[in-house]
Amino acid sequence: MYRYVIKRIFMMIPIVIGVSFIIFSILAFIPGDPGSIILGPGATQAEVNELNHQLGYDQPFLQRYANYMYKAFVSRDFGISYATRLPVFQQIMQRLPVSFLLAASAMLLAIVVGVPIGMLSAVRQYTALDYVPTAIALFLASLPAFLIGMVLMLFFSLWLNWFPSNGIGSWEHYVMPTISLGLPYASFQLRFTRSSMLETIRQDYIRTAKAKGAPESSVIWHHAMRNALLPVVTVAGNNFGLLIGGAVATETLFGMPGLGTLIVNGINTRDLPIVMAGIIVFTILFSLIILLVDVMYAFIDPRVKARYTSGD
Amino acid sequence: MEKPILSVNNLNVIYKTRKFTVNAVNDISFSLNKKETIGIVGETGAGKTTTALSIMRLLPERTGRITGGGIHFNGDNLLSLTEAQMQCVRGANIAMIFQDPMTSLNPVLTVGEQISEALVLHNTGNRSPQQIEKRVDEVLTLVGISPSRKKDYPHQFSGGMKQRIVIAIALACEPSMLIADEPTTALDVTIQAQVLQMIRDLRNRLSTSMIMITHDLGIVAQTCDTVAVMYAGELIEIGRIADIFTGDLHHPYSLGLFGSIPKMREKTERLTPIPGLMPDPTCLPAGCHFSPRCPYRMDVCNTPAPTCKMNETHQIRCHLFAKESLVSMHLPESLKTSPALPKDRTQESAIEEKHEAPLIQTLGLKKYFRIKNSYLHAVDDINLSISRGKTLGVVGESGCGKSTLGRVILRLLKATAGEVRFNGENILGYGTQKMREMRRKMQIILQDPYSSLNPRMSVVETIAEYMIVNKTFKTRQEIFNRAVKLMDTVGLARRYVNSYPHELDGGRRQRIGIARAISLDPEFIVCDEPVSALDVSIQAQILNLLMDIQKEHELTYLFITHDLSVVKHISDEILVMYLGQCVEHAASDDLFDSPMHPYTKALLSAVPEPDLSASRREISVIRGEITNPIDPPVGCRFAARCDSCRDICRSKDPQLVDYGNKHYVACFMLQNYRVF
Amino acid sequence: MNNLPLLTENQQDDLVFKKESVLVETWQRLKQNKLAMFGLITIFLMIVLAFCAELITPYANAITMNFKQKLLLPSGQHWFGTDNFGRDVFARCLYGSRVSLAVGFGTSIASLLIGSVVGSMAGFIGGRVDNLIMRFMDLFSSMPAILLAMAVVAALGSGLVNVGIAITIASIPTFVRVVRSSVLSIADQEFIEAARAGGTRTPRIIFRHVLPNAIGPLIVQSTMNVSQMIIMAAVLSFLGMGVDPPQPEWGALLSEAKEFLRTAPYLMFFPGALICLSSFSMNVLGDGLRDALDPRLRD
Amino acid sequence: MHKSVRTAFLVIVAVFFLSASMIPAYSDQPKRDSVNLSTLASLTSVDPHPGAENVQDNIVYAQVYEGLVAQNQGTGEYEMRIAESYSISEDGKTYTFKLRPNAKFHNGEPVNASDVVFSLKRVKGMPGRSIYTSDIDDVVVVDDKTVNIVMKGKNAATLNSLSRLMILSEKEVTSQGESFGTKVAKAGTGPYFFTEFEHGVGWKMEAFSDYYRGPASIKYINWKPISEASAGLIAFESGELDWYIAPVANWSQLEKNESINSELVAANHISFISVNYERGALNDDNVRKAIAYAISKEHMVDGSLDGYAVIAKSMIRPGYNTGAPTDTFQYEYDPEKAKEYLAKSGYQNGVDIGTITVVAGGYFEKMAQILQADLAAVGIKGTIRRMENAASLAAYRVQDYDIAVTGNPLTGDYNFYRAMVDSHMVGSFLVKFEGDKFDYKRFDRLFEEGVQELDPVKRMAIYTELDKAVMDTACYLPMFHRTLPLIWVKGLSLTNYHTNPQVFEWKWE
Repeated sequence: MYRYVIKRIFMMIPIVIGVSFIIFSILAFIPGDPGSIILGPGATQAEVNELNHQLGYDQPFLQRYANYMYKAFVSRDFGISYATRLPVFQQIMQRLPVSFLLAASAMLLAIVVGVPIGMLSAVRQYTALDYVPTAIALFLASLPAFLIGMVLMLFFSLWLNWFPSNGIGSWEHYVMPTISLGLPYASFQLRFTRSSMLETIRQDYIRTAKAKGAPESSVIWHHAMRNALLPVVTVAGNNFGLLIGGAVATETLFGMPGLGTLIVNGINTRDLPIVMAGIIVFTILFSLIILLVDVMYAFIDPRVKARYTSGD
Repeated sequence: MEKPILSVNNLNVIYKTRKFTVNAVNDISFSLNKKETIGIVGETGAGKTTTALSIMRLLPERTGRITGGGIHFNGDNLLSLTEAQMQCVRGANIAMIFQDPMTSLNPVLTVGEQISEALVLHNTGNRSPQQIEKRVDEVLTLVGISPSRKKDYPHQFSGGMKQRIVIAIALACEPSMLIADEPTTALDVTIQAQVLQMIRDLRNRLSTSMIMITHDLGIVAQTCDTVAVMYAGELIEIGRIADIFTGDLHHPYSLGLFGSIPKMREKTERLTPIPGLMPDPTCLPAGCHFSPRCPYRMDVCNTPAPTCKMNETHQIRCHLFAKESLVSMHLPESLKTSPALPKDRTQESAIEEKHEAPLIQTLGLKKYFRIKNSYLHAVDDINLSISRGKTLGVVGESGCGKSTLGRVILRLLKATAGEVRFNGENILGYGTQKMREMRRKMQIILQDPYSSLNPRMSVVETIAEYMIVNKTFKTRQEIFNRAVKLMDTVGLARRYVNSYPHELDGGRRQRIGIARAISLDPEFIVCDEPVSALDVSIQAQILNLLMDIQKEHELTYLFITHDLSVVKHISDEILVMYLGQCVEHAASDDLFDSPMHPYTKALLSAVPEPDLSASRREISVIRGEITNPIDPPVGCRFAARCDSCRDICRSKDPQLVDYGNKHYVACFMLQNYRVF
Repeated sequence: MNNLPLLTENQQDDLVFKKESVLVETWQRLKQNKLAMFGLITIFLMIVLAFCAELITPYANAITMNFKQKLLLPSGQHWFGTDNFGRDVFARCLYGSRVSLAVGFGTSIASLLIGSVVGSMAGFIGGRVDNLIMRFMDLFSSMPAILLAMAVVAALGSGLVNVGIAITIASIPTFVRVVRSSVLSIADQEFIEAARAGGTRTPRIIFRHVLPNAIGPLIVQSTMNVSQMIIMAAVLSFLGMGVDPPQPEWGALLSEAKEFLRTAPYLMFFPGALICLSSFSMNVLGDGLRDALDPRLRD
Repeated sequence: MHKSVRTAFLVIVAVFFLSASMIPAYSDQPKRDSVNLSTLASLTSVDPHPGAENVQDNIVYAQVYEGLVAQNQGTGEYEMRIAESYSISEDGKTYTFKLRPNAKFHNGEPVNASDVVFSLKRVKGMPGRSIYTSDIDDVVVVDDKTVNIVMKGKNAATLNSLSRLMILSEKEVTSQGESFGTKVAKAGTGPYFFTEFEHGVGWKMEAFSDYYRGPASIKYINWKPISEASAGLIAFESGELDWYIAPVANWSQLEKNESINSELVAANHISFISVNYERGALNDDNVRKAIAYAISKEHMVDGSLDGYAVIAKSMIRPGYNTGAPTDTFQYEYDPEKAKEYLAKSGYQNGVDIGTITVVAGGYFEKMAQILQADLAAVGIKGTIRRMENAASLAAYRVQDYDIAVTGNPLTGDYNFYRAMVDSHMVGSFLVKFEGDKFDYKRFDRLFEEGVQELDPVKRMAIYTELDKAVMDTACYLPMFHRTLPLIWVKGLSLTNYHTNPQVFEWKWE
């Protein structure tokens, strides 16, 4: 098991290198050089060139990439933000908790709402308890999160004045972003749980359990649920990773200083160190979450555990 | 008379979906006495499992519905019990074993948990947790599994062991009745023998009544007291085992079933299959459902058949045996035979010694699969040769490498070492172009008629595909015309030309596969379990077809199968494989008459035969299960399971030795008995 | 008893080799799913309206400014009201549907095509090629699609085509995965082996035997993808990285309406409803298609 | 099995709360001694001269930092800040500033002449501020409280320049070294000092008790960035903010709202169109004039800011800016005349002038759309090209545009218009006057004359001539000066309504 985890951590290295290279290449296409961005319109071209030289921006692409990676991973220096002059790493670490908390609460909402209702829908297939939640879920899945956010803002901030509309001061600040981000994912979790559960209750071992004389509740909660949750856990883990970086629009709308907005601002202001480091940190985090999910999976499913320990 | 433990009276079950309604079980009645076993036999779709599920009241909730009749268990009508009451009956009084042990255990719970669950649910004796634990140990011991493994998860057990656990769960609460739904169908023949023997022993020791659902008449003969034959939802014949296997009056369908099975102990040139197919359950023929396939069809057969009592225990549901028919017409003589009694063996045909060079020959053929850092020896040094027009049968349990062998010979898999000679030329050395031409001469018929046809291609397209690829004809019309002729050859009605595979049943699909295989006029065909997925009546049709085509086109077959009776029927010579190696190779009759290798012997004795005399024989059940030949150690690979294994078997590889009459065996133990 | 009874089944009909797809059957099943049919009809109507937009109202209405008619409420003259430039919102929504649907369908088709080729290569050739392709896809899927798309738009510049390219890149990995897994499951089936045994060359196996069978999950994936792409394009527009003005696009309309959330909320309502309706339609259609294609429901 | 599910659940909940505790909690101050304000973008640095000048940051710095003098945002007059008085030498080159004896930095140190020298020399090295520092020749300490600023020549804009250059504590800045700007520092002299600064999240200020004008009435200021104007308005309405510059789209509603204070305020800002005369058809004077006549400034004001802006007659807002000409307006909206010019240029059948480059989002994008529509009406075709702000800066620097729609905040003196016109100036130009096409040397000369002319009336005459000449090129087309709806809560009393808040002057009633 440990060997498996260590192996997986080593496997993250090529991923991080690859992702950083892709992003570095894409960013290299972005028009605008750091010098003229930092110095603004008032600076001379000579000053701009000088700064670009200082930043190593006049070097060939591959050399710049190699320098960046060397600094980032050997001396753990992700550089200084062009826009704020703050160390990039520090800024990211400041913002990570916000995104993490938003993603975690949205995920929690998605799980708390989606999974039980999905289970219920599957168990009561072809009844109103199935049709109504499924239809609502399909509807919610068709809404962009920011649209939900706009409507929530209108109702709960403007008209009812229940929740603050902006910033991250207190737990109340998280209520609306959580809902607007969580609802589409809840609907996704619901649909996924439902189909996973439907798949599970068709399995032979469910029939075996029934033939044992187990009552329906025991069949569902004891036998079916844990098996049905296996894929649900994986998908939730995947989504959790994506939510952290994917909540860009929600973070923007609610003015939350998260990793998403940081990277988006970085893209907008050509703050390349921020974008690079942001996406690298995100990738590592994402891989770690996936690993965590996989390890968790092993504790739920003995077959998977056996596969890990055998070193596959 | 003793009160039966279970009586099913006029049971009717329908499956209702939005589109159609299926009469899955139609007015069946039978009863089961204490300590008795009733076998329910029939082909796919006969309603056997539905009957069992009705007794358990476990029919699919939304679709399945019991529309009439009664099921009395120990005097209680099960159909009038509430769901909660029924839950007390299930597991405690009636237990059920399902077909596929691979999927009937919950993968995330330990086997101990799964066994104790039943005990906790039906804890009538107020057992303490310790007592329950003790009982789990007991039950596991009972089914031959060490109690120390109760903390293990299902995936840590092999198929046979899993089925033992399923049986342990069923028997944990000592139910008075056990329903076994095809309990051994998914298992290899040697494991099947082990499990069957165990079921028999436990039934006798625990005095359990049992319903044995199976399609295998051999299993019925070995385990049952009473037999019920079902066809299209109806019970068409029921009787004591002696009535069915040795009596002289039979329903035409039962007779057909017996006729379809290749016999182990006799040489039959042709099987006598039941013509036609099972009717579509959504539109059953009026009257007797079997009448469209019945050779004795009468006008009266389009009215429902009456149940006729032949004697105290034997009932047949057929117009032929109705009083008026019996009076008015002469009962066909063929219906009065007793099908299962061995006939005198027809005179053995001496093996013709042709001195022709073999068409197919392999020399030291090896195929290893790399699995991480070790090698799986799927095919390990196989030498065989097949003469033109002959059939070599390859038998062995699953995982013995027989399918791999077929594919390596056809170069569908790359051989690791050795030669495959076709007409004396080593085709393994051929280049791409030459091999493509070679491909026309060698074909394969695959096992699964469902996955062996491209579901997006119509029948005619499928058959024409090889000809299009190989450009045998100039125009597409010519190719299609030839495809239609091939359909005639394999007995496939022309109206199916534009059908898609999923619209056809397994038998017809297999005919498509055969038509495709012979479309390029090959000389050699590898038949990879071509009939194992088919019901017996269809199996017989396909076997006959294969033999007819062989004769007509002078084809050479490599016939791969795990079914010994089939291989006996079709092969001239037989090669027995075990873990990638050949353990015995002899002429078909020779091998069956005097098997020499301990494995062959065990294999032969493990087959349950639809024959009462044979079934009463002492069966030597082989120990253990087949494993993976991953980096196998030196020595006989069968040693671990062999009763007469000695030290030499573990230290040296046995070589194939001719014991006369080209009967090759690889076993050290025989060398003492060498005749010359 | 006759030996080969089926030989007698032959009827000497005139044989016509017709080409009929099993998709017909799928269609039959789909027809019974009311929700899916609702989706199909809705999306069909939307496409028809988008195509025939000129017949309903000229494009000029969507871009001509009229400052005397700013921010009018919906009325008989302006069904969806007018925006802050006095442009007819109905016309903008109508012509916007061209862009939004084109982005949704275009990117899905593009990712379908690229995903099919790459995915079937990975699945069918296997080994190193497979490993290489899949690791490469892993890279793309370990960054959030929206950030990737934004970076690409930032690099290429805004505009319809670039937005299309960006979200196509972001959605290709999913397609590759879907195609690969269904190709793997098909490549495992015996008819592929049968084709090989008949001497069929690899390209023909892929195009004649593998892909037609992989099409089911692909259709479902593409349908669902259309809805995701419409939403993604809307999000990009919302973040100011969408198509260039004055070209109307639903997300851009929403983004413009955001400012008038309180003074003219109907500006948000119509494009919002259209995004929702089109995406919902594609979702239910996809769901229905999945059910209709599900082999377990067959026979 | 239930156990593991429960454990998983607990883990999720625990993670949730743990991460919640990682967020610094913002407890609300008692309402009456604090105000909550917001900016559209996060404060980039605590250092008032971090790099390029940034309007949003200046709003914040105005509370914390001061120069020797300050310009009254409402009247345009100069007021003494750190300096208590000043005198000009005979030749008009040397300015002698007397520092207030009671002026102190937030860290308690008195303001000395050496701090002034340090601050001004520090800024002089910064490329982004050269426009203010380029005319300063030297800064000399006379005594502890006296400092001489030597200009390169006579300079009418000296005070304005100095009002833009903040005086920092030498000790504080040098002790923080490289990291100055990234964390709270007590380097200013203004009425408030930073107590917290978290980039992207918010920053806080507290009134400086030793402030030489007396401590501010409102003790605390809490700031946070809200990038969406509509979100900011919602935040204001739900009581999270006390003062806000609302989006103009909502003015009609806000105006009627009795429960808040509201005022429409003119901003010192110009929105304009610049035409790259070196590109294709735009090189033709008649085409540029056609464009100038084709644009309706009414449409611009109406369509992009809902009518809430003042039509610009010059690139510099008159009245407020020292020396700005009052009226040099040349091009009246006249599509017919535009068509005539177009016909004169030979493009009577229309012309494609390429792209209209604009920064994505905001009212500039709307202006571009209106421009496109107005041009289309006379047969000139332009395609809108949206860019991110940073990319547009880079594009403008290398003159990579055909027509650009943009805007500039203005400083308080006409002299700084040089940055856009004077060919001697450094940095990027939207329109770079060079070559033989225009007599740009005349522009340069007039700027030189203007800044050296200390008599306001003569100065105005020079600038009027200059402005006419520049307008004549039809390369810069001024559109409007924005007016902004200022809203603030009841009970908060403002003495000055301009767009840069001076919280020092505010108080709760």
